[in-house]
Amino acid sequence: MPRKTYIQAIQEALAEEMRRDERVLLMGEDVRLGVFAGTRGLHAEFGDRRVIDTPISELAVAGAGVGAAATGLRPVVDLMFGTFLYLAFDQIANQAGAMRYMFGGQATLPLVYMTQNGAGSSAGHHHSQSVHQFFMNMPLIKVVLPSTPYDVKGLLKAAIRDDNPVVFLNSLALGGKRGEVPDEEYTIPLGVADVKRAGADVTICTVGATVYTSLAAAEELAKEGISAEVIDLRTLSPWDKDAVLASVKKTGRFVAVDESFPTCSAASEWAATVAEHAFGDLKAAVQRVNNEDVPMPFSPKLEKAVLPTTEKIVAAVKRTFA
Amino acid sequence: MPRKTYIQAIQEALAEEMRRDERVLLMGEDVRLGVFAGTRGLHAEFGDRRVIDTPISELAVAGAGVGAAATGLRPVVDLMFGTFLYLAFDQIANQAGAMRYMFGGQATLPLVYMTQNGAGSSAGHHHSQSVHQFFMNMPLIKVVLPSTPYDVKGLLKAAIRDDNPVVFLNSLALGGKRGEVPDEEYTIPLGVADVKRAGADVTICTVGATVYTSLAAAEELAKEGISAEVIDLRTLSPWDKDAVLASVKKTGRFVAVDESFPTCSAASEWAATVAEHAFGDLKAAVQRVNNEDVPMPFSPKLEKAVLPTTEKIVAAVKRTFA
Amino acid sequence: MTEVSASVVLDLYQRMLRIRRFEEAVGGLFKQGQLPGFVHLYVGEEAVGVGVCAALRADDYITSTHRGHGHVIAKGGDINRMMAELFGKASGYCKGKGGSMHIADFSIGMLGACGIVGGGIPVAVGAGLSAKYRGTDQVAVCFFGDGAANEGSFHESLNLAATLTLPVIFVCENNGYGEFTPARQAMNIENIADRAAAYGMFGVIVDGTDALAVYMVAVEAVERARAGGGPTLIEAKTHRKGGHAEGEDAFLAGQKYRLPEELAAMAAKDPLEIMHRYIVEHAIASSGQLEEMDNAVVRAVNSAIDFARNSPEPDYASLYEDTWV
Amino acid sequence: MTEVSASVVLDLYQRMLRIRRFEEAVGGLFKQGQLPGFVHLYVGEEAVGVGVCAALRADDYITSTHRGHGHVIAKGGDINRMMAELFGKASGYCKGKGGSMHIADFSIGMLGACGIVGGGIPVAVGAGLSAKYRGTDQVAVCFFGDGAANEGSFHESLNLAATLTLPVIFVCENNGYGEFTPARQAMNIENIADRAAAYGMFGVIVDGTDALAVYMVAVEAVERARAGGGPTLIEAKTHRKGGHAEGEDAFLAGQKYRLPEELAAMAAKDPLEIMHRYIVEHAIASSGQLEEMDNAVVRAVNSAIDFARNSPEPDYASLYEDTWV
Ligand SMILES: Cc1ncc(C[n+]2csc(CCOP(=O)(O)OP(=O)(O)O)c2C)c(N)n1
Ligand SMILES: Cc1ncc(C[n+]2csc(CCOP(=O)(O)OP(=O)(O)O)c2C)c(N)n1
Ligand SMILES: [Mg+2]
Ligand SMILES: [Mg+2]
Repeated sequence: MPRKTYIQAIQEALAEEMRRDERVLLMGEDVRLGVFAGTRGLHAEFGDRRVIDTPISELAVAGAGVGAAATGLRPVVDLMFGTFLYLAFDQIANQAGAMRYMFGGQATLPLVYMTQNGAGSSAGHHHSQSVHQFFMNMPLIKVVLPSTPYDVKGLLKAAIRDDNPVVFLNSLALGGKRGEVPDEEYTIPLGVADVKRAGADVTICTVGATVYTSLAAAEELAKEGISAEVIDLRTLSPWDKDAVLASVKKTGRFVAVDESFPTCSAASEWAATVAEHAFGDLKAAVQRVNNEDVPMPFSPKLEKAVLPTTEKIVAAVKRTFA
Repeated sequence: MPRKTYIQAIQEALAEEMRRDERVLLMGEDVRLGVFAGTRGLHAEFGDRRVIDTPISELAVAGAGVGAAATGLRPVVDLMFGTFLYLAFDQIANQAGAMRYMFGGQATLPLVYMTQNGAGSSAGHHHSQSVHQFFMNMPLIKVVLPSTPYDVKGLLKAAIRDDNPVVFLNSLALGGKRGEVPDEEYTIPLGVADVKRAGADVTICTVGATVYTSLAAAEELAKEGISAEVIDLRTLSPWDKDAVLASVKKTGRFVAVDESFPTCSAASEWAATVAEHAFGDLKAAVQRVNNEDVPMPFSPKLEKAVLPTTEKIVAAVKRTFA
Repeated sequence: MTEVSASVVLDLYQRMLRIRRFEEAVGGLFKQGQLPGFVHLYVGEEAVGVGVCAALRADDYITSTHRGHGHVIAKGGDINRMMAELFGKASGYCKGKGGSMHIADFSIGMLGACGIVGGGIPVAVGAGLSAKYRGTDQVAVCFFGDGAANEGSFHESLNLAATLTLPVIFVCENNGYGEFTPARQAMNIENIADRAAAYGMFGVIVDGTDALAVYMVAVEAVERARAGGGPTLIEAKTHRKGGHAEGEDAFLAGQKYRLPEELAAMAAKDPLEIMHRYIVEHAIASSGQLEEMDNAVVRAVNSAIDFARNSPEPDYASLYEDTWV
Repeated sequence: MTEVSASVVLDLYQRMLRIRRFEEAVGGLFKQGQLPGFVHLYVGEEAVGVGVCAALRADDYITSTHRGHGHVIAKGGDINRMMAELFGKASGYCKGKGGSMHIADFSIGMLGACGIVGGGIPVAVGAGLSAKYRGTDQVAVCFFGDGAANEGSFHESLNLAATLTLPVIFVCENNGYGEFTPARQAMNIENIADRAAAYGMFGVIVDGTDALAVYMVAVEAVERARAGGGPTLIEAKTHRKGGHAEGEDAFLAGQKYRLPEELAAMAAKDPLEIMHRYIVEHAIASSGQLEEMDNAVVRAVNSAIDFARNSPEPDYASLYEDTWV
């Protein structure tokens, strides 16, 4: 299979879906030249009509996506960095995430908000936050955060074909990551986890860039005779509870690894769910590994110290054996 | 002790702190006449200078609070309804919640964002959401949600004197609630839970309007011989983990009750924390009671069905005895 | 004025009547405690919604506000389903899930009222973008208040529509107040239409109590939009006869915010009376005919109330419907 | 022009030089891979920040943008601590926690750069409100770009400052681009200053490559603000000599977005050269004196680099400092 980068996989997914369905269009700041390189090259193929540069107006652009989706299009709205969604929060939460229900099913909103999530560019707090937890909280929004080129392509294509609003998060740190991506058409259904490494003794549940940190931790643990299963949720809402609970049934130990602020995080949700629904299977307390609970510092040294690390994951796993 | 309403207690807290400290000012939409009645009467006493009606511009008003706080004032910014904070999310998260840390401690932001949280007016989704979980996630923002007139007065006064940004949430449903409020000066420290009912068999952890639902459930349970302890956290960030863990140590059972969407909620955080730090004390799986996982419907019948009810809490407690 | 045919004039009047009688009935029901939630009436502003919507086709789009009943009726909505929605009934437009501030009727291009001030503006821009993208000549209208014109969404949306030359008509219903705050205090300018210049867009002021004037201004804006000429900002100077929301007097507990001279001035400019006078003076219809029309409207409203009252509550099963497709 | 004293003129030139040499050094360091994160240089725009800040007092406030180094220097900041911050060192302005896009120096009223476009605008409004409330005659300036002028925060902030008659000066640095998007494509108007009319505020356009012109316009706006006359929107027409961010060429991989004639036009309007010519022509200083000044600035910048390089990394203990008071 050909090896491609995460960004290339995004480009392919967008191009294929735009070719496939005339209703798919792309809008956002600098999508033509591609400040977020995932949109690069599309303007050359699809032109001004379908690849629309907008002013720097996140709220209106996000809301325009709602209006376009509600009237027959399938917009992909690029919002560049996760934190910029804060400016669009109202339109995403109160319109995209609510219209269908509020209007008694009249609205159908096939709409993708695409942005980059997490840290990785050492650019300080405003460009280094994870936002998935906010959108996981909203009932009618799907949330996706893939970790591999293969996954990002298949999931993005599925997200564009989905008839619900999707917040599609690309991991900022993984843009250059390479992996096998077939040239043949494929999609990956939203809501299905992927076991990235099978194991028997402990379940590590994670998503995005920390999939790799978790795999590295599993490697370390293997040296000490601990067999860790690493589950990559891939989709955060809806999330694959069954896969996680089945794994915990097998391992009896659970560690949630999540690059974000700790409180009310995805890790909180996973840990609470396991504690609620797999209590009888647990041999030890659930554990969480999140960012340290501070804004993201600029200094690369401190940034690294804030993020989940292999060591922190190994230590959390060991706590389940204490 | 004189009995006053929750709203009156807010009025008193604001008036007393404005009298006490010239740097305290109030700004927001219609704070003079008081669309949110908690600000009513202040304009008559403090005038245009200190009670400032603003245009409907949540983002700028929230950001102006930051600038005012950073330069020596202690603003109270009224944002009326919780969801309106979505429009101000960027200034609250990226400025108020980050400046001090990002700037290496140069900024001190004594700043209160006051708004109403939760459902209770049967006004449909846009006026019926809980937002505390979003701000709990942000490292440097304090979050308060009192349930009684006594608590709201003491906590609001403490919040205004606090040198950190505080999202102060009033429970929309409790505005008319009466309770004893002394005429003498008092404050309640942020971060300290209050046991609203002592019990031995199960810990119910909650906040805001569901304190009453939980107390009613405890009453029901008592009839069946189950002694429930109801902890009112009062402050959500920082939250009183010690009080909760101590209670669970005693009871061995834990139910989190939280009026909000379930996923990545405050209840998720509490349940995960208990499962992580009090695993050895637990006799049964932790349980959560949240809103049903849908936007808030308008119909009073459906609204009631979405919210946590006494029956749901009783059922959750019973699951810990199953 | 001579360009407007008698049938259009009568149509305008009838739509305004439907709004007026509907809203009066709603006000009464609210007072009796029969309606849950908040209710914001359109009484006094009928000429705006009606004048604009009369210039639209059935397949054109509108987005609305918290004060949206009038827009639904102006666009041709069903008052039975709307009344049922206000009662929170299963037969309502949104199955009782939306309520007064969240009514929508996608079948007539009414893309929703909105409880968030300014929230509907970007949505209309998206509908306009969609029309242009699909190569139809549909237009999108968004209604919003003077207060909403101070929200960031207003600014971003108008600029976005202008730069993309979208067929969107921004209709600012300047009733002089955002809740209890006078517009003159919330902005340092007299005319919101002047903000059009900040976006390189056409801007026009119209007397929002004169349905014919509004209609003619709207026709022009719609023609331009359909022809690819881009957006227009229409500022309709109007007033609300009642309070910001029903139950306001009790809520304000004696606090006043409107000047007596203002109330008198607006009493003299009732959009229905203006239109009534025009129709009779131009012999388009007689007073008696208009009264008959009025009676028919009242009957329809009453039967909408009956429909709503007799409709079932939504059942619990519906709670988890209308979620993910 | 005759009103401006020789010492002010030389001060303007020196501040611009400090920015230019600082930024050139930063660009070089970035190219060598010595600086983490994103870096946006102010080269070409020096006259704006300097012209405005020269009109301010030490106790006046400014808020800034992602392109903020120039504002810090213009306001009188310490280039050692700024350079150290760019290196992420403990001796930096923000102890290495802020970086290029989050530099602040509260001791000189510099309330912070900001990674969020438009994010600093409301903060300046709050600082202006605070000054007025406290009864000082301080003013607050916010710098922002042409791109930021399309954000909701711009609209809401200008309107808020206008309605409250606050001592705020809004300085739009119109360099013609928001990242790679031309301003002419992101808005349908030629002059952003025209937006002042939408808020009932003074608006003025100035040649942003001419520090003296900027200074004089700023003096007037500051005087008005101090005297209680309210806010002003200044649009400074300028250009950036480099890319949006350092490393842009590699990033764009051959994609171009600027017209050659544009690049030529801007080369002809270097703010330092303009000022240099003015100084020499008016015999305020000789070329040789200016060169000496330049050399001194270069030495200071070099020593700032040394300072930064020799400073320690922040230690891990600092991670949990500067949180709650
Ligand atoms: C974002 C937001 N802020 C505040 C409110 C509260 N609110 C409801 S209606 C209203 C006034 C709106 O004024 P205007 O836009 O002039 O509309 P009008 O009520 O006069 O029709 C306000 C402030 C809201 N619903 N949404
Ligand atoms: C809210 C937000 N949206 C988008 C960005 C990405 N971004 C960074 S700088 C920039 C361009 C800003 O243009 P302008 O305001 O003209 O400032 P300039 O860079 O030209 O100085 C953009 C879009 C951002 N940082 N914040
Ligand atoms: Mg109004
Ligand atoms: Mg620019």
